[in-house]
Amino acid sequence: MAVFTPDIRIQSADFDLAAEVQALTAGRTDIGAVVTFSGMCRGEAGRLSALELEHYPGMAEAEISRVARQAAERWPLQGLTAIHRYGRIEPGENIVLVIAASTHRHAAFEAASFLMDFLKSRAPFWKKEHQADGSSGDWIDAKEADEEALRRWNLEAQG
Amino acid sequence: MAVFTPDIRIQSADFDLAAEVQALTAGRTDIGAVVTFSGMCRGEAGRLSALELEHYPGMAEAEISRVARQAAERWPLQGLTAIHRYGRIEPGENIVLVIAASTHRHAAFEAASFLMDFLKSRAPFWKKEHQADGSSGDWIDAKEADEEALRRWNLEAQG
Amino acid sequence: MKLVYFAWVRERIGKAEEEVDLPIAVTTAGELLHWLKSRGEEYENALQYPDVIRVAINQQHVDHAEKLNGAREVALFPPMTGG
Amino acid sequence: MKLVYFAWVRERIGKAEEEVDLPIAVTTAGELLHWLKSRGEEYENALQYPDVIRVAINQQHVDHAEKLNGAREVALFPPMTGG
Repeated sequence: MAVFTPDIRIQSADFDLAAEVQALTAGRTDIGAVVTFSGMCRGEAGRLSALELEHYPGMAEAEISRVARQAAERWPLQGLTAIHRYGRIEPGENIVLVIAASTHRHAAFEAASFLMDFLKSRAPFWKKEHQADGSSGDWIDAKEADEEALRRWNLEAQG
Repeated sequence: MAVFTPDIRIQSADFDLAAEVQALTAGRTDIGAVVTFSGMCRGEAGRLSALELEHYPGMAEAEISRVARQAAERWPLQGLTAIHRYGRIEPGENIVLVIAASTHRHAAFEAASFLMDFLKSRAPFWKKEHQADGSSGDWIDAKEADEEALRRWNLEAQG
Repeated sequence: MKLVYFAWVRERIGKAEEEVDLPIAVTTAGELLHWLKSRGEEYENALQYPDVIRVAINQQHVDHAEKLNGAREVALFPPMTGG
Repeated sequence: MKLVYFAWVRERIGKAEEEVDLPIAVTTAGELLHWLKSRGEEYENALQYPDVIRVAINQQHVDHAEKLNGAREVALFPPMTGG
């Protein structure tokens, strides 16, 4: 069904929301709806100085690409981009970007929401907190709510 | 619940997605999720030369503001922007922008999706087609699917 | 009372707005539609299927059963197609 | 076989990767976790609750029941917290 290859990038550098939307839509007159999701590092009211994002190189790209292709088969999409950063990220900075383009708004909303739910609890990334007071921070625990969010999509079995 | 006023604009000029996201998020470290929806004019495979968007001045701003305030009470949002254009809009050009910012991704997704469903069938705008072959185009019919999409939110009674 | 029309309602009636003096018997939005239909071919043409016509009183969307109550501005238009 | 560790599994074991020779009796991901736990205090500490540990074989996420089948690379890590 999909006539495009999802654009998946794992990088330490920041991304440019407008440039990424442009890359998907420029010169096209067949796209009716573009949904973007930007995830940012929160400062937790001054408690955090940064997040450290660790990832599994190779597997991260492969897993996100696999699930992005599932999304492109499940919804009538015309473009799908996912960029996930790693390394040290400070409050207010971008962590993740997902863009879904479609003829139809609900397809774009659902595909972007689905891919974010996947990234939260299945993409091999781990977040560690750096405390503003210099004390050693903890690894962030996975949330049961994120598992539940993923279940509502009836994701195909892994592997 | 909402500690901000939704930013609602009705204008003939285009908008700048990146600048609008910046306006909501710049200098803030408490926003974790920003969802944007951009709606564009489709060319319908060359059949259309443009859409003409008519609106009801005054009522358009008032209605969108009213429903945006409902969204800000229903979801834990930190910012909400809606910009709807009117006048002649050509294929590939922007028609509408909605941005929802929140601590939580599902709140941002749902608020943006809700506001778009409202705009589709309750905001006082009407679209007329201009045919590429110069023949007189028709007014676009409202879709039952859009009515259904709106019903799923159990919108409060009008007025 | 000021009446304003949009989209194909405006095109079929042939004007964007007008001032009218309502008969005393016309008290609801639905009765207004019924009365307007009798005012000539262009109104008959625009309001042929009153059920699909949406009404706003003083820029608030209302049911056809809503009382006009000396409204300042009443708008008639087709179902909206924004977004 | 190459083992790779991430996040607090890596920190507690004290290394990011290592080569190991598996006993013949260790054939599944779950058995690998059980065997590793016996290799010393740092492993015991990292793998105390094996149920929460996620396993990837050749960069594919698998159940603990999955056969290792002479895998090139096996990764152990906590539940993911991306996005």
